[in-house]
Amino acid sequence: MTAADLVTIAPLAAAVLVAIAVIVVDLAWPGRSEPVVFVSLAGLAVVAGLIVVTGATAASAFGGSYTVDALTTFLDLLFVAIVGLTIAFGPDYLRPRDLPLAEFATVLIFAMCGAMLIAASTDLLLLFLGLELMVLPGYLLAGYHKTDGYSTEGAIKYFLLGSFSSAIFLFGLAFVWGLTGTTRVAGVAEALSGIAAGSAVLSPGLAMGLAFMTTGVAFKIAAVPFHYWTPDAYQGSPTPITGYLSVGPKVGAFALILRLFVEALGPLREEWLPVVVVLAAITMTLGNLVALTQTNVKRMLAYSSIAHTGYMLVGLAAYAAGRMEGLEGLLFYGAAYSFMNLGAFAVVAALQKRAGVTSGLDTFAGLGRREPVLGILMTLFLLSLTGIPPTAGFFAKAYVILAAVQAGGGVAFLAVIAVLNAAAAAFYYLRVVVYMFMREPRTEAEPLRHGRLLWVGLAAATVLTIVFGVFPNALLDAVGAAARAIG
Amino acid sequence: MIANSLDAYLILSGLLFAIGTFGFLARRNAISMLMSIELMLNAVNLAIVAFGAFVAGLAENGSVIAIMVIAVAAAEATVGLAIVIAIFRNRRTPLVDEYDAMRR
Amino acid sequence: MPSWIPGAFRPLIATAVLAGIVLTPAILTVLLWGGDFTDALFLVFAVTMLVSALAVVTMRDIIRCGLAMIVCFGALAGIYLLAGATLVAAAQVVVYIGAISVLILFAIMLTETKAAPSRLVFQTQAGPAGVAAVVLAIVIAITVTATDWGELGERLHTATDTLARLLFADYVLPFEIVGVLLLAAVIGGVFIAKRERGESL
Amino acid sequence: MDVLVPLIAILPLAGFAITALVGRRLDKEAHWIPVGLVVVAWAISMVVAYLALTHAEPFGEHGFGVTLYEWIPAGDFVVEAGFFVDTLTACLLIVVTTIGMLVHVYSIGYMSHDPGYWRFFAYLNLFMFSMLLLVLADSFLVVFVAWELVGLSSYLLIGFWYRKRTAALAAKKAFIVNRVGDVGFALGIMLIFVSLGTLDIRETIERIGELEPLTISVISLLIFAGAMGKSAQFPLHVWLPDAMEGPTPVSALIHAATMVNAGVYLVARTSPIFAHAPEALVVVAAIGIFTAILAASIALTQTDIKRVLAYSTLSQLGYMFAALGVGAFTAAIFHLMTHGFFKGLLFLGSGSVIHAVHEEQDMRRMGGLRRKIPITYATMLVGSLAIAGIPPLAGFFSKDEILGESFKLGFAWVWFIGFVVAGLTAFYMFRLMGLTFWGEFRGPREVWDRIHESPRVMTVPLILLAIPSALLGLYLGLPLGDSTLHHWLEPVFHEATELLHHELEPYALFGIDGVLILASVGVAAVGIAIAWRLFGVELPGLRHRAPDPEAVRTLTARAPFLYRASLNKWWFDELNDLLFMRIGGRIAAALWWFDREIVDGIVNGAGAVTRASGRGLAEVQTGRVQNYALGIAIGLIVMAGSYLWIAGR
Amino acid sequence: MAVSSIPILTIVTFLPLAGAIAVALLPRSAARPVALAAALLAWVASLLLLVGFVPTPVAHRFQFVEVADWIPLFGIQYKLGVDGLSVVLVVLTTTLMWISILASFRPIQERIKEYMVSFLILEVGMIGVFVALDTFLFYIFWEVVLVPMYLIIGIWGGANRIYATIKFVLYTLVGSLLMLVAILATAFAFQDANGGSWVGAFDFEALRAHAATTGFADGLQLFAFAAFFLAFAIKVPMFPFHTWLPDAHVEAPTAGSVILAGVLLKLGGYGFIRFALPLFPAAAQAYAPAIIGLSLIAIIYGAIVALVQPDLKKLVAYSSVSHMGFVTLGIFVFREQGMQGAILQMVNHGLITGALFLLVGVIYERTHDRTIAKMGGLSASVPVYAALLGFFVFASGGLPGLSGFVGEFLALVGAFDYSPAVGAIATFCMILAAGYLLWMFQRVVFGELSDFLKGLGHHLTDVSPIELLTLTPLAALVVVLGLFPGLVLHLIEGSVLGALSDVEPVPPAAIDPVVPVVVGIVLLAIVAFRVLAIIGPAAEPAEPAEAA
Repeated sequence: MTAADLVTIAPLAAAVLVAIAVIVVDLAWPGRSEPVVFVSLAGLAVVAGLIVVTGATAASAFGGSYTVDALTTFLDLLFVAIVGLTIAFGPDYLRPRDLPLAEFATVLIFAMCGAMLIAASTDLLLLFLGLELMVLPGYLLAGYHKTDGYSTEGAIKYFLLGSFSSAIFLFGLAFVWGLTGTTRVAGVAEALSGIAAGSAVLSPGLAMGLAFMTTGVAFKIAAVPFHYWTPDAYQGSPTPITGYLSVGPKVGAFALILRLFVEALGPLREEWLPVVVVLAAITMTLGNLVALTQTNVKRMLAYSSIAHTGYMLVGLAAYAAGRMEGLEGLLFYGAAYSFMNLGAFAVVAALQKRAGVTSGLDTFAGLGRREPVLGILMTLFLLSLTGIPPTAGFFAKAYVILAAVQAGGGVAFLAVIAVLNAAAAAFYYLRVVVYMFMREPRTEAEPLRHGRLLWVGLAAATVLTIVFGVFPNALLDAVGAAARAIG
Repeated sequence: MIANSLDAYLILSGLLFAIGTFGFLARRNAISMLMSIELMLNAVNLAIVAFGAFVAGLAENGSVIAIMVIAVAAAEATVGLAIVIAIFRNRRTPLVDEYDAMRR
Repeated sequence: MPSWIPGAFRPLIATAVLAGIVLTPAILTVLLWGGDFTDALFLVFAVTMLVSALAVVTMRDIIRCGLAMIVCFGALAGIYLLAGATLVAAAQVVVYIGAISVLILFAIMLTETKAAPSRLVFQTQAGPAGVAAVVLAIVIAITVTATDWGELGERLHTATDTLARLLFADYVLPFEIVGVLLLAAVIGGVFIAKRERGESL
Repeated sequence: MDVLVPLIAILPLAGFAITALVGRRLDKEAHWIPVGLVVVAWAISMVVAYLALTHAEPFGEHGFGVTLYEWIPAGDFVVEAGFFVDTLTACLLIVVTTIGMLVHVYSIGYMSHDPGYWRFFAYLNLFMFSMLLLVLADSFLVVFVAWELVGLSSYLLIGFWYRKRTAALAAKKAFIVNRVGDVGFALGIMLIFVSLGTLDIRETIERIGELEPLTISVISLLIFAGAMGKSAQFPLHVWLPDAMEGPTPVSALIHAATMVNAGVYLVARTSPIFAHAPEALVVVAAIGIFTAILAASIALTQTDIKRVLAYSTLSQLGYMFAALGVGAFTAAIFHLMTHGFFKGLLFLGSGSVIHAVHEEQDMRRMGGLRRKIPITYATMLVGSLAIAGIPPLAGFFSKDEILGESFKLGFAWVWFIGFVVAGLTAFYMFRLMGLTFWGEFRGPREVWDRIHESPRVMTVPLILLAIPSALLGLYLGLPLGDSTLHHWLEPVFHEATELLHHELEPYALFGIDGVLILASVGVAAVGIAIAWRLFGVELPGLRHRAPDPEAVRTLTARAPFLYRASLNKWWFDELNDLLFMRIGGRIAAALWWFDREIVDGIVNGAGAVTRASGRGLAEVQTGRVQNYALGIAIGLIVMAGSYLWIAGR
Repeated sequence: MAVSSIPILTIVTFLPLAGAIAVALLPRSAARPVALAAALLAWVASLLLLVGFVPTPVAHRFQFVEVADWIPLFGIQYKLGVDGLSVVLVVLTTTLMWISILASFRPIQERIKEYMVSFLILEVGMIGVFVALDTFLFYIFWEVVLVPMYLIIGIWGGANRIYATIKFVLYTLVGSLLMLVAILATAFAFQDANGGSWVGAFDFEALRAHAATTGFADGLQLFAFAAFFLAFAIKVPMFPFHTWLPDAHVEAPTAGSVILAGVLLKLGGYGFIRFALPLFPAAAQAYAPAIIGLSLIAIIYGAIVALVQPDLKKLVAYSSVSHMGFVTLGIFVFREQGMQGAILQMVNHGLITGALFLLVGVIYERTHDRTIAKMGGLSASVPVYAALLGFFVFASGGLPGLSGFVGEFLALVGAFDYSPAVGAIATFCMILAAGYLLWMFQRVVFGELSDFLKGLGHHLTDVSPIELLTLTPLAALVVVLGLFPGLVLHLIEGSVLGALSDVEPVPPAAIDPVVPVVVGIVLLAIVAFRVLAIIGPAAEPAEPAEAA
């Protein structure tokens, strides 16, 4: 370990320290949320600053197993933003339910460390460890409302299936490692390039390893048919955490895909392309179709997040078919999706501030009249999720579709499936709007007072959702650079 | 001979993995399922050690990775058992197939 | 086990049968195919491991399952030794048998209810599950045998000092990460598992 | 002249606009502006007509045109709104403005008690504008505009008493049936444009010879289709009798004297086109003469006084088309003019009668009115004699010219049918006279006591119309065979007549022509005589004769089918009802069902299938972890299989 | 002139947005006047545009062009510009907009702020569609239209509004999203052909130049045109994509219907002329016979179905299907007259149908009913209303002298030139139009006052001054454009030439579309007739026999 190595991993190290600091602060002032919020958010700001500083120069540390490049920087910032927003949305939901904020923030930041590690890893072992560090806190967060049957039920489903898939993933990883003889991403790619060049064949062992890894990763991103955990875990989890789960681990898993499939297994993309195409098609379709029938908004958003996985996979497929735009679109989609989906869940969480309020569609009846601002913001997020301009969601969708069209062939067909799905999706997103604006409220409950932090977070999500839709240039540059770093 | 062939180790690993899978799919008790997962992780470890033993240049790496996997398994077990205990408090049963309040 | 056998003999008979199952392949290999002692030992460990693994997933009494798992892990440690991974074998014994298994046994005790053992061991889908597992095993086996593993070196013994150097040089980052992972698991796990005030277990 | 000619049309338009906007406030004084403007327009058109007929500058031989502005400039489709006056136009102007003016005046009295007084005059002015635009327009498309506008005014006026359901229905029927013809006309216009690239009437006529004969025939028939609608020729004749639901002045002006002549005018105007397509002309003749006899046969038995006149109008229009069809264009226009006056007279007279007997139109409840309303009686007698073709009244000259020319131009069948119709005409007109004016009053006593002659504002127009009805033939139709009207219209019809190779035999009063005259006068006399025999007569100088209902009954019993057919108007209304209301309505309802259940059903079905499949797929989510895990395991196996397959490729 | 030196198009487009923001921020009581002021300002600005516009009979010449880089990475620009077609439609939009807002003053009492904001945003989208010269920008405006309309129908609509509005949105979205794919595919094809440079890939003028010179590949053209077609055909709407329209119209509030019919349906026609034809001429030519066939069906079918509608709004809605059939027919015969007629018909339909919806709204305001059967005798009690209704009914029926006629006739001339049979079938609609309109008019206006209306007593008042203020400008325009269609025709000459410059006026295809259409209609009628006979009696009793 050298000093340069330490500098390179400074953001990650800082994040770990922030996590520890939060728990320490909680020990110092037990049960107080303000210090926790302050330390965690300030810490995250520091982490973000460090990310920007270290990201200025591409670097590689720990013998090439840890890399800082444009992709790392982009993803790290995204993770910090996701976690920051989640922490902002947390207190309003947790406090009425007597749930502590400290453990929430700590565990969340640990999960962020995992995601950041994935983004920076160029080593199979580190990738696996990063994945575990990201998902294990996820299981805990899902069960965070430990006295609630739904929360724990979701958590145990998530945990059991997640561990199952981790084992599967690891089994595949072992085979690939055994066959390529190295854990370094670059080394794996080099070893496999012979197969891509046609000078060697894809051995059955490698194929099986690929299959196991694909399955494991598909599970993490909630691709059909490995998506079963998603609705139950999302519905059960405390709502701000659902918001986090729907974006954090998903984007993290996509980061894993970028490092693993795009970089390490990039030479084999001809082989995994057809699989991704099929996965994308059925993921989009099933997610949307089942979402149509949901009456619980959280569950509906869970299925919709499955569908969004499908759209992102379209970008991946386009990349595999030879278009860099696919990768850029995937990254753009990830960023846009993060903010709009977090925003949508934040509104759901805000409504559930009063303990006992369900996330059923009825909760939204007349919201546009009771709390117009929340109603309008929710409409904006839902429109963005639908893909209506001028929102980030629209541009993201257009981006992956453009890439798919460019890729041609079967991938272009995915573009058509994607837009038909988007049209179907409009039905269930707009149904929420129907409830908010076109139905009368069921109860004449007093409007809730929401915390300032929630408003700040919502404002941030809103601004980003709009800005990425109207002036996406900065984000475009960022995803372009990030994609070039690995493409 | 047998003990000297990579195939034997890997097949053994595969069998263990399959047994773990079966247990995971078939058992009702959450802890049984957890144990099945441990079996699967051990199967992976077996494969890793086998590769380390037989593929030139991987020996030490294999061992290190295997140890890491053991540590991960420990962490997983911690988390898993914590969740099992939490849900047991809520539901008073360790039988996972009765946790179906959320569906469709 | 048939009911006409007197209770006292039962453990004896079971042990004998198990020993037969475990030892027969080893003996047969040595005698018929000219295997050496390592082969025999490997087979003994392997069969023990598989049988106990099967026991883990099939036995009714979950405490026995846990004990079978300890046996299984022990056999596996033996295989690791045969494969020359001494340190892994040690870790297997310490971490798994020493820590995880005990943890699991504790959990079993905590969650055991009177009603549980009398109920069905298996899901209704045990049949399909078995088929899936068998297919999976077959697929893996066929794949493994069909794969050309390239230039295979001699079976090597891992030098522990090299390993230690690796662990603290090349693998320092993973090592640290594992530490963070365990820390996170513990912090979260404690929170989730700990009792709320006024709540019975 | 550039100002005067447009002014003829624009004055009534101004009258319409002003009355429509402020008429309500003027109440009973509302007539001054519209009537005044129409009188001015009449005066101007008289001047214009005089100048045009005397070929004075700027009219000359071939007329004078004035362009207002470019109406539709769509690439090479350019339509200019312009007016054109030649001798044919002049003839029409005389008829339209004169009768129009008289009807306006008459209406002051006739409508005086109606709450919609101002509205009526507004509509009348709108009609005058439309009709004058129609005869003055120099482009087919502008003619079409006017064509539809007269349809609109006719719609408004028929439906004037909108509270009456029958009136509203009749108005609608008139408009829609007219539209059927209009479609033909519109298609004709399109065909003209597509083939010639112009819609100017004169240019079209000049260049029509460039086209294929077939195209010309099609154009001719399409134009004739339009004419059939407006002039109510079979089978589009059904609207005209119903149109009698409108106020009587309207019937006189629109449905007797002017609008229904528009078709005749149009065919005459485009006579060179028809002359290039003789086959089309035969169709015109056939339909015309068939309508003539069909309508006459119906008129025999109708009891509503206005309906008799309406069918009579149909019949006379049929004559005109027959004349056009055989190539006797001048004769057609001649009859148009004379018919305009005497039929206008008859309608206004019938209006006076109806007014007198308190809005009763059924002749079975009239009789003996001669004594109560002498001026009306006298003028109507003139009209009846004129239409029956008794010399030297106007109708004699024009009808005789039609019949004579048909025969001489080789259309003996036309002549023969026309000859029969002449007899029928005389019969039903004197049936009408007998039932109305002679014999005993058959209505309620109290009505009889209060019957009195109409006010001067109504009787004066009657008298003024009676004069041309009696004398116009003498003025225009003499000398026989080389009449004034021939000289007037010679420049217009010269080309068509030349084309049809009609070397007119010299007129032979003491030859064939004289025989034909005798024949037609004879048949008219027979018709009148039979009418007198059956329905009575009370004329000075003749033996008074009482009606003979018994004879009527015997006669009708002898030919029950014919009688019923006539009485039921050959069941055309029933046929239309069946075709368009029952079957058409069913088809429309069926299509709507198709739209809701099939077209929209597919849309909703797609939605329903989508949601149902979503619901089905949601069933996979059982809530049980092991099921999920099994799914994942199966997915894993499939995944491994596909990768192995990919690897093995 | 000063008009050309300021970014007038941006001002026209975004003035309503400023208005929307102002309405949102100001108190509720200010919503009506501020919204009206914003709409009027936009209207005035658009009139300035009209004044400053120099009509030139030259193809593809845009004026007031504003260009700014927007997303340079893909060559996406903020590019606005107008030709005659755009100007006409922009002015139509702004005119109908203030009329609609004025017409909403009284009927809309609930959530007036949201309502006005929705309307003003709707206006932004609609104007934007007409002035965007960048395909991406065009698409964005296209979608922006969707949401406010969704809310307008869904919040302020009738009883079944949610079904209607969701149907509207989903239907439209299916088409437009496929269009997005086509836009992207086209851009990519352009980029590919230009050595990988995105510059101009979304620029309409660059794309058109490319289409005119090199041309897009046939396969792409066929796909992209089909996608554009679907989007536009749904908007127009063409048979068989029309079923959202009656529902949307029936449920929408009056002003919503006005805008829906007046402007939204025109987006489709505009799209065909502006984008589909110039960019994919070969495909347009290949598909033209089929589209002409569908147009014919729409014309006849819409009219026949309108005959039996029991609801005033539905009747007008189906008449829209029929009338818009003339638009597509006129466009796809590729004749100058046809195209000009189509454009004119769009304008006229906007004015006339807009007015008809306003009139239906007037009566609905008083009776809360639109069932034709319950009406009757309005002429006696509300004469001004009856007169206005009559005026617009005849205008809608294509009475010459009023604006409806010229457009329809020009479209028919184009169709006739293409194939006389096509022209004849389309012309036949004149009869049907007279049929359904007059039948409705007779039942509503003539006769004795119906019992239902009698029951309303003094609530049945004649048109109010505000209502008169909304209707008279439309009536005036209908008369003026009927007498002087040249006003519009001169403006659009260049656009028409532009749209037709790359397609050849082909003679009818080997299979005359008339044959399948006629056969289709007949078969369909027979089948439907049969099915109906089996499943039960006719849904609607036909009109009782005519006067004896």
